[in-house]
Amino acid sequence: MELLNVDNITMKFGGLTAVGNFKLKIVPGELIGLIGPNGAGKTTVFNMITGIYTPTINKIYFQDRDITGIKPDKIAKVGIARTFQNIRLLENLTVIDNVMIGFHLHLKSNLASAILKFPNYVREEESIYRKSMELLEKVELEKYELEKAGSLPYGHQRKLEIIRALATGPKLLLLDEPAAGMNPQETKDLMSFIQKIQNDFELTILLIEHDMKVVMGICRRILVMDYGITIAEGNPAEIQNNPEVIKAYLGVDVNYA
Amino acid sequence: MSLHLVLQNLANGLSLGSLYALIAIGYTMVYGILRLINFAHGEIFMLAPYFLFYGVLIFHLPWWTSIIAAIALTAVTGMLSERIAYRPLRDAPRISVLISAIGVSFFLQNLAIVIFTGIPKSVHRPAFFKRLFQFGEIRIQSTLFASVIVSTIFLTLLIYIVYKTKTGLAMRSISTDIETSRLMAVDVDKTISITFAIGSALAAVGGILWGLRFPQLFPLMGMMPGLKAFIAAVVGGIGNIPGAMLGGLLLGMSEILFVAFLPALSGYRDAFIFAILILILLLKPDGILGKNVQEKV
Amino acid sequence: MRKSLFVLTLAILIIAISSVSLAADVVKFGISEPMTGAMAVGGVLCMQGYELAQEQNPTVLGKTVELVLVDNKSDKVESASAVSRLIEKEGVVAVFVGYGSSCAIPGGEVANKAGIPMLSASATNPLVTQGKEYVFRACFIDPFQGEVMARYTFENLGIKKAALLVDIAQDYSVGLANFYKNTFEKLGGEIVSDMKYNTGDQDFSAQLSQIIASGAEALFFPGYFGDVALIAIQGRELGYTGKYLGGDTLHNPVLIELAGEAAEGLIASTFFAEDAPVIPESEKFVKLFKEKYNETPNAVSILTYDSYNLMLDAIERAGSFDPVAIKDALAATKDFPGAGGSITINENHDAVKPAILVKVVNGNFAYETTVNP
Amino acid sequence: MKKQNEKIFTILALIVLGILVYLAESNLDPYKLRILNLGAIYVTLGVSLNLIYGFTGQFSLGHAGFMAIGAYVTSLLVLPAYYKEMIFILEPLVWPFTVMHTPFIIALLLSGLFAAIAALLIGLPVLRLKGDYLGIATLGFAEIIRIIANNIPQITNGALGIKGIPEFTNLWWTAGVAIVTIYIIKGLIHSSYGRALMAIRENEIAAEVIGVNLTYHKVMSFTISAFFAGVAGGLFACLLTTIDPKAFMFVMTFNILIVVVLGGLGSITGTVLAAFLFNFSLEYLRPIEAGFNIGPIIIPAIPGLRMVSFSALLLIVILYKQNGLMGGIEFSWKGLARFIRKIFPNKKSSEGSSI
Repeated sequence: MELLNVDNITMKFGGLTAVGNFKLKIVPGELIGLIGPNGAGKTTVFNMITGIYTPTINKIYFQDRDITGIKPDKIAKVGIARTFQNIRLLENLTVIDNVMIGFHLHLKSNLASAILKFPNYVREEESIYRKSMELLEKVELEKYELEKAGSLPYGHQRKLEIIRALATGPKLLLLDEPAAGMNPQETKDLMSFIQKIQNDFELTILLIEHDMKVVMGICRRILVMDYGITIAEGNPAEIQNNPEVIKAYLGVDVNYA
Repeated sequence: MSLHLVLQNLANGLSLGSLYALIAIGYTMVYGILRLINFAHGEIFMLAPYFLFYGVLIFHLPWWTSIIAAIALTAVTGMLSERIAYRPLRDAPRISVLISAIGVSFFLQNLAIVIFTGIPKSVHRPAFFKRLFQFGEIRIQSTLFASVIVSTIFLTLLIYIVYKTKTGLAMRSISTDIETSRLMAVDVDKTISITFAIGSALAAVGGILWGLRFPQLFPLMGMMPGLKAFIAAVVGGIGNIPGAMLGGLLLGMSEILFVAFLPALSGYRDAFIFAILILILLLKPDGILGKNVQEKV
Repeated sequence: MRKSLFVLTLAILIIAISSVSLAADVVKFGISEPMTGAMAVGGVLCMQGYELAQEQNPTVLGKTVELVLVDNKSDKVESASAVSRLIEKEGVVAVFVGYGSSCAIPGGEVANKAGIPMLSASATNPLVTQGKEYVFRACFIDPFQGEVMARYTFENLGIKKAALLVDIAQDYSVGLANFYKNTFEKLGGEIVSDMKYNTGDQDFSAQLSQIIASGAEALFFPGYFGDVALIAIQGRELGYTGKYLGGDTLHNPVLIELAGEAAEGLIASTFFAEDAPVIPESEKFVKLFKEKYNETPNAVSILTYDSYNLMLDAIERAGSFDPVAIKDALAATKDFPGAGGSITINENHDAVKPAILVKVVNGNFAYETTVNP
Repeated sequence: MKKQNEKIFTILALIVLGILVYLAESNLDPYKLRILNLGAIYVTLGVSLNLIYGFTGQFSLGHAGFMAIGAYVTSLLVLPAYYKEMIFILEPLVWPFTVMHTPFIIALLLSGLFAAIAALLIGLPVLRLKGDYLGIATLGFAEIIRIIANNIPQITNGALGIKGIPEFTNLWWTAGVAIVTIYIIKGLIHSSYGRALMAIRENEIAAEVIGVNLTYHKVMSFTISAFFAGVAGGLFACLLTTIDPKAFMFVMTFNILIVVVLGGLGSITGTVLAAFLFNFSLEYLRPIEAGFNIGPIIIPAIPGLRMVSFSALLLIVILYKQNGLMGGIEFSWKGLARFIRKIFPNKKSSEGSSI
């Protein structure tokens, strides 16, 4: 059984087709790369999967459940988490708050017990705090616990955003250009980090990335998009040799040698 | 309802609506560029007819000189208010600017009370503006023609300025992104000053015509027209100049027709306007002519 | 520049707060009137009367009367604070809230609770004095006024169809219109159109078109004179040819100035008319008023003038500044010779006085008739 | 500083406050008490508006409307029956309002409840709107509430308003309600739900993607905010003893907004300070327009000057303190301790260990 089944969806903005007939099936445990030039429609795919946009035509299924047109928070609840191309942290909140907020959707205590600090809530909050600190330790951000998230260096912000996504307890994680703006060493660390969390959290990951080193390095399966449609699919070697891909993409602006 | 009553009410609505439209155009310009609800717009509007009144009555200026002086003075007041109360807050949180605008509004209102006293003053209208045009049983004030003509002229003029001149280009660029505009060597401060001058001049023209239509001045006279003009601007699509005009006409018309068709509910007149506003916001949040801007994710 | 502005503001503040004058042998009368806000003109008129009266009779029981004015901004919250301030901070022996029932009612609540006598010159709403031991008024009340105007419309003018245009946000307007309507319908007349507006509205074309279409021969509009002036002008512009009728707030020269020709023929009930046949005190007042202000006296000023003198008289009759004694003296007032007619306080603490009707003729208010209670 | 100690300090502070309230109630004149009461009511109003605007980031301009609902509910519930008969001179009060009567505290709670219900009904559709649009829509609702109050004399007595409301409000009530409000709203903010609210303020899309249900949290915040506005309205009615629709014009909302922004968005401490400052300065500026002498120069009384100076002051503060008096910083015992140590650096070691 596949975890995610994107069934031939199309997204139109006015007369413009941003994504056309996009198909994708992911089985649990996969790490899939989604590449393509700027404006190819990759982020739009993410936005449809996470409920920010509703596809104009056809449906998306998660664990055989139709999740088309469901609000983003409900989608987070069923187990899909994501990061953003332009990092969207809660900049004026502390680093620890940014992680703890990820646990909010699983909160069992009701509003009254949270306001009045009943023991059940206090216990839950403490456990959320512990779990959040553990997550922070994983990316070595625990010493920034009480800093404002917006004041962190860029690379740390990226990691924090991933950690926050993990806090929601996802089965599927969508990463939108996690390596953007990183230097080669950071990128390398990131690659091993992504593989590590995939193992540790038993995640399935869908990854948009411009840095070919990352995609070719860690993804077994890669999808290439251009002008809203999928032009190729296959393993790294197949993609590298696909003439369609080379024409549309690799030849244009990327040198990954 | 008899036909002539319907027609009379349509004329009434047009008359009120065209005045709303004029004020709304100025409102929408300032909002479109600064994203600032300029609560002081109504007070700027109130000052103009006072200036006119004092020009004619105290300084014995001829009407036309006085009108021009009043518009100029009001435009300067508008620019000054921007210079003093909004410019220093360019990088501050938007709410601070809004509070500053409320402060300017309170300040001008009370300054007017101190200077002009709270006692209403009558406007001595030139003969032309007292004239009535009668078509059968329907009576139309001359101000209706004046305001329709004037607002059409200004609408055209503004569209020309915004879309065909360099200043207009600068305005449009600031309205999209103030930071980038700075980088592109747009003189942001100057352009905003000009915008305020134009917006305030429009408020002045609206205020003067208002004073001629409703010949009475009092320091609080700008409050409700200011709020209505803002509603008109929102209904029409804020930042959109033809939209403001349309919104103003629509608002004036619906106010009048509401009372005309439901006289028993005349006490709910303003409530009806707010209900329309909320309904339009819910159905078409960007107003009737507004562009639907989707947030980039 | 900014710094100096800051310092200047601060300096003004400090000076303002520290300049408190103190004098012995002074007794304070507290006045809370609308000096700003929607009813500002009323406050100015009130002050003319108080000040003239104070000039004429500056002492009581050997002490000099000092008038302490606090602006209530035409606002009821401010009015309560203002009266509270007068009583607690200024230590006044009597309170005057002359203009506007909406300010006199909360002011009266505070004065009554504090046990300081309050006298309102021209607040006509029945609720001003109702159930308040310490609150009195020097004028008649709205039910009487409304009845007088309705009778006048039906009986004297012979009008059977009347319209109402009511300021729904003003208690005065709503109340008076209601009393007018009740009497008018009881007499057999018909209210053909009952329209509403809000204080500060400037466009009345829709309501007026409706009223004209309803065939009303008289329009009763008991609002504040600013709004009424606009209604009168717009009504004539839209072709209304019937009568304009209103209450005491309209008896104000500013109304005629604002409405111009449109005010011609308007009839209002009021407390006093310059050319009405009344007692010698009136003549004296008119002469003094004209000397001091170079204006025709108005009904509000004469009532505040009277209320000051009535308070003085009550204190003298009481023989002390004890609030209880003053209150009792006020309650016992009988045939006090006021400039605006003799005043007798009834068991409800309201003045029993005739109503006088005035009509605008050639840009001036002219005496029309007197209606006795 | 340990949590335990903080609790002790807070309890001590409350006791001190209680003593102060007692002293104020027994020594101050009604005029000063009125100002203090208004200040405390503004604390409740300001803190509740801060919840929806400062913490949740939703620009609501509807507070005056919720206050109005609260004020009318309380008035109708505590007004003595003979007064109900006496003041409704236009149209008699309709059943069941004629017979309803509850103690003050129940009336206050019901005031909050009714305001909250109104907020729920209004919030569900309009909280989808953003920014200024939300502001103008909520302002519209508040005005509609006020206009309706004008038009249903059989319940509200129309423009005549309700008079003779028993003067239940005193400092115990106003300060008590203010403290309960602060306690509950602070409790909310410092909880997982509060984090969700702040997440919405910071970035709606991010919040939603992390699983924060926008509608639920926005409406919850709006409703709680309105609840306290309603309670404050009830206190307000029983302080003034007379209310009418005019008291709840949108200027009232602006005043509360000014308090919140002056104090600093998202700072409860700032709101508390600003609430009192606002009411004090309004009162203490009064002498400005009464006329005074500077040496030989006599300044005549100029009505309106007070509000001119007030708005000038407001402008100056907002221009110099763009982030409000507290700039979003919150009072805490820890912060106070740091502050004291900064002022008395020599005592640092001993103070540090004892606090």
